[in-house]
Amino acid sequence: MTPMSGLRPKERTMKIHVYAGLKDYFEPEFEVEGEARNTDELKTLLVAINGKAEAMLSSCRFAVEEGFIDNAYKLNSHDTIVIIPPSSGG
Amino acid sequence: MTPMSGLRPKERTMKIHVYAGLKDYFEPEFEVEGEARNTDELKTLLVAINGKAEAMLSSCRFAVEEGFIDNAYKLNSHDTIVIIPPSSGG
Amino acid sequence: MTPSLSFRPAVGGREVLSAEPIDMVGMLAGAHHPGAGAVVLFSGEVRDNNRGRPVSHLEYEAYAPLAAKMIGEILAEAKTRWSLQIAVAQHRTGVVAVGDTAVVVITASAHRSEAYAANRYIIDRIKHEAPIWKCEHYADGTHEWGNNCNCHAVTGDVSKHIYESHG
Amino acid sequence: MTPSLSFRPAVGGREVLSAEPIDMVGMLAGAHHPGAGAVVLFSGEVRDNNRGRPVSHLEYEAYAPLAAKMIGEILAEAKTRWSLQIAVAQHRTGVVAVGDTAVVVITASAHRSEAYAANRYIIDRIKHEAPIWKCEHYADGTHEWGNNCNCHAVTGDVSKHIYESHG
Repeated sequence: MTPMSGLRPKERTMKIHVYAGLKDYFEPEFEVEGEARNTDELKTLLVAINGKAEAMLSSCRFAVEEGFIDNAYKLNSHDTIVIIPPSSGG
Repeated sequence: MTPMSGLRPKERTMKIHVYAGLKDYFEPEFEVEGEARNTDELKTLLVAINGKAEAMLSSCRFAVEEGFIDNAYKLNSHDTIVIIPPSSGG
Repeated sequence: MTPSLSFRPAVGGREVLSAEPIDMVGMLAGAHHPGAGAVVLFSGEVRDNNRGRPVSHLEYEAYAPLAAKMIGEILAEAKTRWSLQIAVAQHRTGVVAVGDTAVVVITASAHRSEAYAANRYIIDRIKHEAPIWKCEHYADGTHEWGNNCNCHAVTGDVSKHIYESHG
Repeated sequence: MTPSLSFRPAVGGREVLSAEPIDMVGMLAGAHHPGAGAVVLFSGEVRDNNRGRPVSHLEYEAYAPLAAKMIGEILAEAKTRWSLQIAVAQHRTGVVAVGDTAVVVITASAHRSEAYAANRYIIDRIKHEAPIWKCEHYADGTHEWGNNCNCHAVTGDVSKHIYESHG
Protein backbone atom coordinates (compact mmCIF):
# COMPACT_ATOMS: atom_id res chain seq x y z
CA MET A 1 0.00 0.00 0.00
CA THR A 2 1.41 3.36 -1.05
CA PRO A 3 0.56 6.68 0.63
CA MET A 4 -1.30 8.87 -1.91
CA SER A 5 -1.08 12.66 -2.07
CA GLY A 6 0.29 12.82 1.42
CA LEU A 7 -2.95 11.51 2.87
CA ARG A 8 -3.04 8.52 5.15
CA PRO A 9 -2.74 5.14 3.45
CA LYS A 10 -6.06 4.04 2.08
CA GLU A 11 -7.38 1.26 -0.09
CA ARG A 12 -6.60 1.59 -3.74
CA THR A 13 -9.46 2.89 -5.98
CA MET A 14 -9.96 2.62 -9.71
CA LYS A 15 -12.19 4.67 -11.98
CA ILE A 16 -14.56 2.55 -14.04
CA HIS A 17 -16.65 3.57 -17.05
CA VAL A 18 -19.33 1.21 -18.29
CA TYR A 19 -21.53 1.36 -21.37
CA ALA A 20 -24.75 0.07 -22.83
CA GLY A 21 -26.30 -2.94 -21.06
CA LEU A 22 -23.78 -2.75 -18.22
CA LYS A 23 -25.52 0.45 -17.13
CA ASP A 24 -28.40 -1.77 -16.03
CA TYR A 25 -26.03 -3.07 -13.31
CA PHE A 26 -23.65 -0.19 -12.55
CA GLU A 27 -23.53 3.57 -12.68
CA PRO A 28 -22.02 4.80 -15.96
CA GLU A 29 -18.98 6.09 -14.04
CA PHE A 30 -17.95 4.97 -10.59
CA GLU A 31 -14.96 4.14 -8.46
CA VAL A 32 -14.24 0.71 -7.14
CA GLU A 33 -12.21 0.15 -4.03
CA GLY A 34 -10.01 -2.85 -3.64
CA GLU A 35 -6.95 -4.57 -5.00
CA ALA A 36 -7.19 -5.64 -8.66
CA ARG A 37 -3.95 -6.22 -10.49
CA ASN A 38 -5.55 -7.37 -13.74
CA THR A 39 -8.90 -7.59 -15.50
CA ASP A 40 -9.77 -11.00 -14.03
CA GLU A 41 -9.37 -9.60 -10.53
CA LEU A 42 -11.36 -6.52 -11.50
CA LYS A 43 -14.17 -8.75 -12.74
CA THR A 44 -14.19 -10.50 -9.37
CA LEU A 45 -14.48 -7.15 -7.59
CA LEU A 46 -17.33 -6.08 -9.85
CA VAL A 47 -19.24 -9.34 -9.41
CA ALA A 48 -18.91 -8.80 -5.64
CA ILE A 49 -20.63 -5.43 -6.14
CA ASN A 50 -23.42 -6.80 -8.34
CA GLY A 51 -23.58 -10.53 -8.93
CA LYS A 52 -26.25 -10.13 -11.61
CA ALA A 53 -23.64 -8.60 -13.91
CA GLU A 54 -21.53 -11.75 -13.95
CA ALA A 55 -22.84 -13.24 -17.21
CA MET A 56 -22.53 -9.96 -19.10
CA LEU A 57 -19.07 -9.26 -17.71
CA SER A 58 -17.87 -12.59 -19.06
CA SER A 59 -18.54 -11.35 -22.62
CA CYS A 60 -17.00 -7.90 -22.12
CA ARG A 61 -13.70 -6.51 -23.31
CA PHE A 62 -11.66 -3.99 -21.30
CA ALA A 63 -9.90 -0.87 -22.51
CA VAL A 64 -7.71 1.91 -21.22
CA GLU A 65 -7.78 5.08 -23.27
CA GLU A 66 -7.81 4.11 -26.96
CA GLY A 67 -6.59 0.56 -26.61
CA PHE A 68 -7.98 -2.79 -25.57
CA ILE A 69 -6.22 -4.50 -22.71
CA ASP A 70 -6.14 -8.17 -21.81
CA ASN A 71 -5.52 -9.94 -18.55
CA ALA A 72 -1.74 -9.54 -18.98
CA TYR A 73 -2.08 -5.77 -18.62
CA LYS A 74 -1.11 -4.57 -15.13
CA LEU A 75 -3.80 -2.18 -13.92
CA ASN A 76 -2.58 1.13 -12.51
CA SER A 77 -4.47 3.14 -9.93
CA HIS A 78 -4.54 6.17 -12.24
CA ASP A 79 -6.07 4.20 -15.13
CA THR A 80 -9.68 4.73 -16.09
CA ILE A 81 -10.88 1.26 -17.00
CA VAL A 82 -13.51 1.14 -19.73
CA ILE A 83 -15.69 -1.96 -19.81
CA ILE A 84 -16.98 -2.77 -23.25
CA PRO A 85 -19.94 -5.10 -23.84
CA PRO A 86 -20.29 -6.84 -27.21
CA SER A 87 -20.89 -4.40 -30.07
CA SER A 88 -24.21 -3.83 -31.78
CA GLY A 89 -23.54 -6.70 -34.16
CA GLY A 90 -26.11 -7.60 -36.83
CA MET B 1 -42.65 -17.43 -103.45
CA THR B 2 -45.72 -15.42 -102.57
CA PRO B 3 -46.85 -12.32 -104.48
CA MET B 4 -46.68 -9.29 -102.16
CA SER B 5 -49.01 -6.30 -102.25
CA GLY B 6 -50.16 -7.20 -105.71
CA LEU B 7 -46.74 -6.50 -107.19
CA ARG B 8 -44.94 -9.06 -109.27
CA PRO B 9 -43.28 -11.88 -107.40
CA LYS B 10 -39.94 -10.75 -106.05
CA GLU B 11 -37.29 -12.11 -103.78
CA ARG B 12 -38.16 -12.02 -100.10
CA THR B 13 -36.56 -9.15 -98.10
CA MET B 14 -36.07 -8.77 -94.35
CA LYS B 15 -35.41 -5.66 -92.32
CA ILE B 16 -32.32 -5.92 -90.17
CA HIS B 17 -31.21 -3.68 -87.29
CA VAL B 18 -27.71 -4.03 -85.95
CA TYR B 19 -26.03 -2.46 -82.94
CA ALA B 20 -22.65 -1.60 -81.48
CA GLY B 21 -19.65 -3.38 -83.04
CA LEU B 22 -21.79 -4.82 -85.84
CA LYS B 23 -22.11 -1.29 -87.20
CA ASP B 24 -18.46 -1.60 -88.21
CA TYR B 25 -19.64 -4.21 -90.75
CA PHE B 26 -23.20 -3.22 -91.66
CA GLU B 27 -25.41 -0.16 -91.84
CA PRO B 28 -27.44 0.26 -88.60
CA GLU B 29 -30.63 -0.55 -90.53
CA PHE B 30 -30.78 -2.31 -93.85
CA GLU B 31 -32.74 -4.82 -95.85
CA VAL B 32 -31.38 -8.15 -96.89
CA GLU B 33 -32.70 -10.00 -99.92
CA GLY B 34 -32.83 -13.75 -100.00
CA GLU B 35 -34.42 -16.75 -98.44
CA ALA B 36 -33.71 -17.22 -94.73
CA ARG B 37 -36.11 -19.38 -92.77
CA ASN B 38 -34.21 -19.17 -89.51
CA THR B 39 -31.36 -17.36 -87.82
CA ASP B 40 -28.69 -19.80 -89.05
CA GLU B 41 -29.74 -19.14 -92.63
CA LEU B 42 -29.83 -15.40 -91.93
CA LYS B 43 -26.27 -15.57 -90.61
CA THR B 44 -25.19 -17.26 -93.84
CA LEU B 45 -26.80 -14.48 -95.88
CA LEU B 46 -25.08 -11.83 -93.76
CA VAL B 47 -21.67 -13.47 -94.02
CA ALA B 48 -22.16 -13.50 -97.79
CA ILE B 49 -22.63 -9.72 -97.60
CA ASN B 50 -19.60 -9.13 -95.36
CA GLY B 51 -17.39 -12.07 -94.51
CA LYS B 52 -15.46 -10.06 -91.94
CA ALA B 53 -18.54 -10.05 -89.68
CA GLU B 54 -18.52 -13.85 -89.35
CA ALA B 55 -16.71 -14.09 -86.01
CA MET B 56 -18.81 -11.42 -84.37
CA LEU B 57 -22.05 -12.88 -85.74
CA SER B 58 -21.21 -16.19 -84.10
CA SER B 59 -21.43 -14.52 -80.67
CA CYS B 60 -24.64 -12.58 -81.39
CA ARG B 61 -28.18 -13.17 -80.24
CA PHE B 62 -31.22 -12.38 -82.36
CA ALA B 63 -34.45 -10.69 -81.36
CA VAL B 64 -37.80 -9.73 -82.79
CA GLU B 65 -39.54 -6.90 -80.99
CA GLU B 66 -39.05 -7.40 -77.24
CA GLY B 67 -38.09 -11.05 -77.31
CA PHE B 68 -35.05 -13.11 -78.12
CA ILE B 69 -35.48 -15.74 -80.81
CA ASP B 70 -33.47 -18.88 -81.41
CA ASN B 71 -32.92 -20.94 -84.52
CA ALA B 72 -36.26 -22.70 -84.05
CA TYR B 73 -38.11 -19.43 -84.68
CA LYS B 74 -39.49 -19.24 -88.24
CA LEU B 75 -38.58 -15.87 -89.68
CA ASN B 76 -41.40 -13.90 -91.29
CA SER B 77 -40.87 -11.40 -94.05
CA HIS B 78 -42.59 -8.68 -91.98
CA ASP B 79 -40.27 -9.23 -88.99
CA THR B 80 -37.61 -6.69 -88.18
CA ILE B 81 -34.70 -8.83 -87.03
CA VAL B 82 -32.52 -7.25 -84.38
CA ILE B 83 -28.98 -8.58 -84.12
CA ILE B 84 -27.53 -8.26 -80.65
CA PRO B 85 -23.80 -8.48 -79.98
CA PRO B 86 -22.60 -9.45 -76.49
CA SER B 87 -23.53 -6.89 -73.82
CA SER B 88 -21.13 -4.45 -72.24
CA GLY B 89 -20.13 -7.02 -69.65
CA GLY B 90 -17.52 -6.14 -67.02
CA MET C 1 -47.41 -5.00 -82.86
CA THR C 2 -44.55 -2.56 -83.27
CA PRO C 3 -41.71 -2.35 -80.78
CA SER C 4 -42.63 -0.02 -77.96
CA LEU C 5 -40.62 3.20 -77.86
CA SER C 6 -41.58 4.02 -74.30
CA PHE C 7 -39.19 2.38 -71.86
CA ARG C 8 -40.79 0.26 -69.19
CA PRO C 9 -40.74 1.88 -65.78
CA ALA C 10 -38.74 0.18 -63.05
CA VAL C 11 -40.43 -1.01 -59.89
CA GLY C 12 -40.15 2.46 -58.35
CA GLY C 13 -41.79 4.18 -61.30
CA ARG C 14 -38.55 5.62 -62.70
CA GLU C 15 -37.52 4.76 -66.26
CA VAL C 16 -34.77 2.17 -66.38
CA LEU C 17 -33.06 3.76 -69.36
CA SER C 18 -32.18 7.43 -69.49
CA ALA C 19 -30.58 9.60 -72.16
CA GLU C 20 -30.13 12.30 -69.50
CA PRO C 21 -27.78 12.32 -66.49
CA ILE C 22 -28.92 9.94 -63.76
CA ASP C 23 -30.40 11.64 -60.69
CA MET C 24 -28.59 9.37 -58.26
CA VAL C 25 -29.36 11.56 -55.26
CA GLY C 26 -33.05 11.59 -56.10
CA MET C 27 -33.06 7.83 -56.56
CA LEU C 28 -31.31 7.33 -53.22
CA ALA C 29 -33.64 9.76 -51.47
CA GLY C 30 -36.58 7.69 -52.68
CA ALA C 31 -35.06 4.36 -51.66
CA HIS C 32 -36.08 4.17 -48.02
CA HIS C 33 -38.64 1.92 -46.44
CA PRO C 34 -39.60 1.61 -42.76
CA GLY C 35 -39.13 -2.15 -42.92
CA ALA C 36 -35.73 -1.95 -44.61
CA GLY C 37 -32.70 -1.82 -42.34
CA ALA C 38 -30.21 -1.98 -45.19
CA VAL C 39 -29.91 0.04 -48.38
CA VAL C 40 -27.15 -0.73 -50.89
CA LEU C 41 -26.39 1.53 -53.85
CA PHE C 42 -24.08 0.68 -56.74
CA SER C 43 -22.92 3.36 -59.13
CA GLY C 44 -21.00 2.39 -62.26
CA GLU C 45 -18.92 5.38 -63.28
CA VAL C 46 -16.80 6.25 -66.28
CA ARG C 47 -13.10 5.87 -65.60
CA ASP C 48 -10.46 8.11 -67.12
CA ASN C 49 -8.65 5.14 -68.61
CA ASN C 50 -9.21 1.68 -70.04
CA ARG C 51 -6.28 -0.63 -69.31
CA GLY C 52 -4.10 2.43 -69.04
CA ARG C 53 -5.28 4.13 -72.27
CA PRO C 54 -6.68 7.63 -71.61
CA VAL C 55 -10.45 7.76 -72.20
CA SER C 56 -12.23 10.96 -73.23
CA HIS C 57 -15.80 9.70 -72.79
CA LEU C 58 -18.05 6.69 -73.27
CA GLU C 59 -21.10 6.20 -75.39
CA TYR C 60 -23.82 3.72 -74.53
CA GLU C 61 -26.20 2.30 -77.07
CA ALA C 62 -29.21 0.16 -76.17
CA TYR C 63 -31.83 -1.83 -77.96
CA ALA C 64 -34.24 0.01 -75.75
CA PRO C 65 -37.48 -2.00 -75.81
CA LEU C 66 -35.76 -5.26 -74.95
CA ALA C 67 -33.21 -3.73 -72.56
CA ALA C 68 -35.92 -2.01 -70.54
CA LYS C 69 -38.03 -5.15 -70.43
CA MET C 70 -35.08 -7.28 -69.29
CA ILE C 71 -33.98 -4.87 -66.58
CA GLY C 72 -37.54 -4.75 -65.27
CA GLU C 73 -37.64 -8.54 -65.17
CA ILE C 74 -34.25 -8.80 -63.44
CA LEU C 75 -35.37 -6.30 -60.78
CA ALA C 76 -38.64 -8.13 -60.22
CA GLU C 77 -36.90 -11.48 -59.93
CA ALA C 78 -34.35 -10.15 -57.44
CA LYS C 79 -37.08 -8.50 -55.40
CA THR C 80 -38.85 -11.81 -54.99
CA ARG C 81 -35.76 -13.97 -54.50
CA TRP C 82 -34.30 -11.80 -51.71
CA SER C 83 -37.59 -10.40 -50.29
CA LEU C 84 -36.45 -6.87 -51.05
CA GLN C 85 -38.53 -3.85 -50.15
CA ILE C 86 -36.91 -1.87 -52.96
CA ALA C 87 -35.11 -2.75 -56.19
CA VAL C 88 -34.53 0.02 -58.71
CA ALA C 89 -32.04 0.64 -61.48
CA GLN C 90 -31.31 3.13 -64.18
CA HIS C 91 -28.82 2.86 -67.07
CA ARG C 92 -27.57 5.70 -69.24
CA THR C 93 -27.69 5.80 -73.00
CA GLY C 94 -25.73 8.23 -75.14
CA VAL C 95 -22.55 10.09 -74.21
CA VAL C 96 -21.35 9.81 -70.61
CA ALA C 97 -18.38 11.90 -69.46
CA VAL C 98 -15.48 10.66 -67.36
CA GLY C 99 -16.55 10.62 -63.71
CA ASP C 100 -20.24 10.52 -64.57
CA THR C 101 -22.55 7.68 -63.67
CA ALA C 102 -23.46 5.14 -66.33
CA VAL C 103 -25.67 2.89 -64.21
CA VAL C 104 -27.18 2.89 -60.73
CA VAL C 105 -28.71 -0.03 -58.82
CA ILE C 106 -30.36 0.40 -55.42
CA THR C 107 -31.66 -2.42 -53.23
CA ALA C 108 -33.23 -2.33 -49.78
CA SER C 109 -34.03 -5.20 -47.43
CA ALA C 110 -34.60 -5.94 -43.77
CA HIS C 111 -31.00 -7.14 -43.25
CA ARG C 112 -27.84 -6.35 -45.12
CA SER C 113 -26.87 -9.71 -46.62
CA GLU C 114 -29.85 -9.67 -48.93
CA ALA C 115 -29.39 -6.07 -50.07
CA TYR C 116 -25.74 -6.71 -50.98
CA ALA C 117 -26.35 -10.03 -52.73
CA ALA C 118 -29.32 -8.77 -54.72
CA ASN C 119 -27.52 -5.59 -55.73
CA ARG C 120 -24.58 -7.53 -57.09
CA TYR C 121 -26.90 -9.97 -58.85
CA ILE C 122 -28.83 -7.19 -60.55
CA ILE C 123 -25.79 -5.31 -61.87
CA ASP C 124 -24.08 -8.51 -63.03
CA ARG C 125 -27.12 -9.64 -64.97
CA ILE C 126 -27.74 -6.18 -66.47
CA LYS C 127 -24.12 -5.94 -67.59
CA HIS C 128 -24.00 -9.44 -69.06
CA GLU C 129 -27.47 -9.84 -70.48
CA ALA C 130 -29.26 -6.58 -71.24
CA PRO C 131 -28.72 -5.41 -74.83
CA ILE C 132 -26.68 -2.34 -73.90
CA TRP C 133 -23.27 -1.65 -75.42
CA LYS C 134 -20.38 0.57 -74.53
CA CYS C 135 -18.16 2.41 -76.97
CA GLU C 136 -14.90 3.71 -75.50
CA HIS C 137 -13.81 7.01 -77.01
CA TYR C 138 -10.12 7.53 -76.40
CA ALA C 139 -8.24 10.76 -75.89
CA ASP C 140 -6.38 10.11 -79.17
CA GLY C 141 -9.66 10.35 -81.11
CA THR C 142 -10.10 6.63 -81.79
CA HIS C 143 -13.01 4.60 -80.53
CA GLU C 144 -13.73 0.96 -79.82
CA TRP C 145 -16.84 -1.06 -79.07
CA GLY C 146 -15.72 -3.46 -76.52
CA ASN C 147 -15.04 -4.79 -73.09
CA ASN C 148 -17.93 -7.03 -73.90
CA CYS C 149 -19.21 -10.03 -72.07
CA ASN C 150 -17.16 -12.99 -73.25
CA CYS C 151 -18.88 -15.73 -71.26
CA HIS C 152 -19.93 -17.61 -74.40
CA ALA C 153 -16.26 -18.39 -75.07
CA VAL C 154 -16.42 -20.57 -71.95
CA THR C 155 -20.06 -21.67 -71.86
CA GLY C 156 -20.37 -22.28 -75.61
CA ASP C 157 -23.79 -20.57 -75.55
CA VAL C 158 -24.42 -16.86 -76.10
CA SER C 159 -27.29 -17.07 -73.62
CA LYS C 160 -25.29 -18.67 -70.79
CA HIS C 161 -23.24 -16.48 -68.46
CA ILE C 162 -20.77 -17.01 -65.66
CA TYR C 163 -21.37 -15.13 -62.43
CA GLU C 164 -19.57 -14.88 -59.14
CA SER C 165 -21.63 -16.10 -56.22
CA HIS C 166 -24.73 -14.06 -55.47
CA GLY C 167 -25.17 -15.17 -51.85
CA MET D 1 -2.41 11.16 -21.66
CA THR D 2 -6.13 11.63 -21.41
CA PRO D 3 -8.49 9.99 -23.86
CA SER D 4 -8.97 12.22 -26.88
CA LEU D 5 -12.41 13.77 -27.14
CA SER D 6 -12.02 14.76 -30.78
CA PHE D 7 -13.05 11.92 -33.06
CA ARG D 8 -10.49 10.87 -35.60
CA PRO D 9 -11.35 11.93 -39.13
CA ALA D 10 -11.98 9.19 -41.69
CA VAL D 11 -9.85 8.85 -44.78
CA GLY D 12 -11.94 11.47 -46.57
CA GLY D 13 -11.60 14.03 -43.79
CA ARG D 14 -15.12 13.53 -42.41
CA GLU D 15 -15.59 12.52 -38.79
CA VAL D 16 -16.44 8.86 -38.40
CA LEU D 17 -18.83 9.43 -35.50
CA SER D 18 -21.61 11.98 -35.62
CA ALA D 19 -24.19 13.09 -33.10
CA GLU D 20 -26.02 14.88 -35.93
CA PRO D 21 -27.92 13.34 -38.88
CA ILE D 22 -25.58 11.84 -41.46
CA ASP D 23 -25.23 13.85 -44.66
CA MET D 24 -25.40 10.78 -46.88
CA VAL D 25 -25.93 12.80 -50.04
CA GLY D 26 -22.90 14.95 -49.29
CA MET D 27 -20.80 11.87 -48.56
CA LEU D 28 -21.90 10.25 -51.81
CA ALA D 29 -21.29 13.44 -53.79
CA GLY D 30 -17.72 13.44 -52.51
CA ALA D 31 -17.12 9.78 -53.25
CA HIS D 32 -16.09 9.92 -56.88
CA HIS D 33 -12.67 9.38 -58.36
CA PRO D 34 -11.63 9.40 -62.02
CA GLY D 35 -9.92 6.03 -61.59
CA ALA D 36 -12.90 4.41 -59.85
CA GLY D 37 -15.43 2.68 -62.05
CA ALA D 38 -17.48 1.35 -59.14
CA VAL D 39 -18.91 3.09 -56.09
CA VAL D 40 -20.83 1.10 -53.46
CA LEU D 41 -22.78 2.75 -50.66
CA PHE D 42 -24.29 0.98 -47.67
CA SER D 43 -26.80 2.72 -45.45
CA GLY D 44 -27.92 1.07 -42.24
CA GLU D 45 -31.35 2.45 -41.39
CA VAL D 46 -33.65 2.21 -38.40
CA ARG D 47 -36.48 -0.24 -38.96
CA ASP D 48 -39.96 0.26 -37.57
CA ASN D 49 -39.82 -3.10 -35.83
CA ASN D 50 -37.47 -5.54 -34.17
CA ARG D 51 -38.60 -9.13 -34.67
CA GLY D 52 -42.11 -7.84 -35.11
CA ARG D 53 -42.16 -5.55 -32.05
CA PRO D 54 -42.93 -1.93 -33.00
CA VAL D 55 -39.89 0.33 -32.49
CA SER D 56 -40.21 4.04 -31.74
CA HIS D 57 -36.53 4.96 -32.13
CA LEU D 58 -33.00 3.77 -31.51
CA GLU D 59 -30.25 5.22 -29.41
CA TYR D 60 -26.59 4.62 -30.16
CA GLU D 61 -23.88 4.95 -27.58
CA ALA D 62 -20.17 4.79 -28.38
CA TYR D 63 -16.93 4.75 -26.49
CA ALA D 64 -15.89 7.46 -28.88
CA PRO D 65 -12.09 7.60 -28.75
CA LEU D 66 -11.68 3.88 -29.34
CA ALA D 67 -14.61 3.54 -31.76
CA ALA D 68 -13.26 6.33 -33.97
CA LYS D 69 -9.76 4.90 -33.90
CA MET D 70 -10.99 1.42 -34.82
CA ILE D 71 -13.20 2.60 -37.67
CA GLY D 72 -10.27 4.59 -39.06
CA GLU D 73 -8.07 1.51 -38.91
CA ILE D 74 -10.71 -0.72 -40.53
CA LEU D 75 -11.11 1.78 -43.38
CA ALA D 76 -7.36 2.05 -43.88
CA GLU D 77 -6.93 -1.72 -43.89
CA ALA D 78 -9.74 -2.21 -46.41
CA LYS D 79 -8.33 0.53 -48.61
CA THR D 80 -5.01 -1.25 -48.83
CA ARG D 81 -6.38 -4.78 -49.10
CA TRP D 82 -8.73 -4.02 -52.01
CA SER D 83 -6.75 -1.14 -53.60
CA LEU D 84 -9.69 1.21 -53.08
CA GLN D 85 -9.62 4.79 -54.25
CA ILE D 86 -12.13 5.74 -51.55
CA ALA D 87 -13.21 4.23 -48.22
CA VAL D 88 -15.28 6.39 -45.88
CA ALA D 89 -17.75 5.70 -43.11
CA GLN D 90 -19.81 7.56 -40.58
CA HIS D 91 -21.77 6.15 -37.64
CA ARG D 92 -24.43 7.96 -35.66
CA THR D 93 -24.49 8.38 -31.91
CA GLY D 94 -27.54 9.46 -29.91
CA VAL D 95 -31.18 9.16 -30.90
CA VAL D 96 -31.95 7.99 -34.45
CA ALA D 97 -35.54 7.99 -35.67
CA VAL D 98 -37.23 5.19 -37.62
CA GLY D 99 -36.23 5.50 -41.29
CA ASP D 100 -33.13 7.53 -40.50
CA THR D 101 -29.61 6.41 -41.24
CA ALA D 102 -27.50 5.01 -38.42
CA VAL D 103 -24.36 4.23 -40.41
CA VAL D 104 -23.04 4.80 -43.92
CA VAL D 105 -20.10 3.11 -45.64
CA ILE D 106 -18.88 4.14 -49.11
CA THR D 107 -16.19 2.37 -51.11
CA ALA D 108 -14.86 3.08 -54.61
CA SER D 109 -12.55 0.98 -56.75
CA ALA D 110 -11.58 0.43 -60.36
CA HIS D 111 -13.87 -2.60 -60.71
CA ARG D 112 -17.00 -3.58 -58.83
CA SER D 113 -15.96 -6.80 -57.07
CA GLU D 114 -13.54 -4.94 -54.84
CA ALA D 115 -15.97 -2.13 -53.95
CA TYR D 116 -18.67 -4.63 -52.92
CA ALA D 117 -16.35 -6.92 -50.95
CA ALA D 118 -14.62 -4.08 -49.13
CA ASN D 119 -17.91 -2.37 -48.30
CA ARG D 120 -19.29 -5.52 -46.72
CA TYR D 121 -16.04 -6.12 -44.86
CA ILE D 122 -16.04 -2.62 -43.40
CA ILE D 123 -19.63 -2.66 -42.16
CA ASP D 124 -19.30 -6.18 -40.73
CA ARG D 125 -16.19 -5.28 -38.79
CA ILE D 126 -17.64 -1.98 -37.55
CA LYS D 127 -20.80 -3.72 -36.37
CA HIS D 128 -18.99 -6.57 -34.64
CA GLU D 129 -15.91 -4.87 -33.28
CA ALA D 130 -16.25 -1.12 -32.79
CA PRO D 131 -17.45 -0.18 -29.28
CA ILE D 132 -20.82 1.15 -30.40
CA TRP D 133 -24.07 -0.07 -28.86
CA LYS D 134 -27.69 0.10 -29.85
CA CYS D 135 -30.62 0.56 -27.50
CA GLU D 136 -34.01 -0.30 -28.98
CA HIS D 137 -36.78 1.92 -27.70
CA TYR D 138 -40.13 0.25 -28.27
CA ALA D 139 -43.47 1.85 -28.97
CA ASP D 140 -44.72 0.50 -25.61
CA GLY D 141 -42.17 2.66 -23.75
CA THR D 142 -39.76 -0.12 -22.83
CA HIS D 143 -36.17 -0.25 -23.99
CA GLU D 144 -33.53 -2.90 -24.46
CA TRP D 145 -29.80 -2.88 -25.10
CA GLY D 146 -29.31 -5.67 -27.46
CA ASN D 147 -29.11 -7.39 -30.76
CA ASN D 148 -25.47 -7.61 -29.86
CA CYS D 149 -22.71 -9.51 -31.51
CA ASN D 150 -22.79 -13.01 -30.07
CA CYS D 151 -19.79 -14.47 -31.89
CA HIS D 152 -17.95 -15.21 -28.63
CA ALA D 153 -20.57 -17.84 -27.83
CA VAL D 154 -19.16 -19.79 -30.79
CA THR D 155 -15.53 -18.68 -30.89
CA GLY D 156 -15.00 -18.72 -27.13
CA ASP D 157 -13.11 -15.41 -27.38
CA VAL D 158 -14.67 -11.95 -27.10
CA SER D 159 -12.11 -10.70 -29.63
CA LYS D 160 -12.81 -13.35 -32.30
CA HIS D 161 -15.68 -12.86 -34.72
CA ILE D 162 -17.38 -14.86 -37.44
CA TYR D 163 -17.88 -13.21 -40.81
CA GLU D 164 -19.43 -14.24 -44.08
CA SER D 165 -16.96 -14.33 -46.93
CA HIS D 166 -15.54 -10.97 -47.93
CA GLY D 167 -14.50 -11.93 -51.47
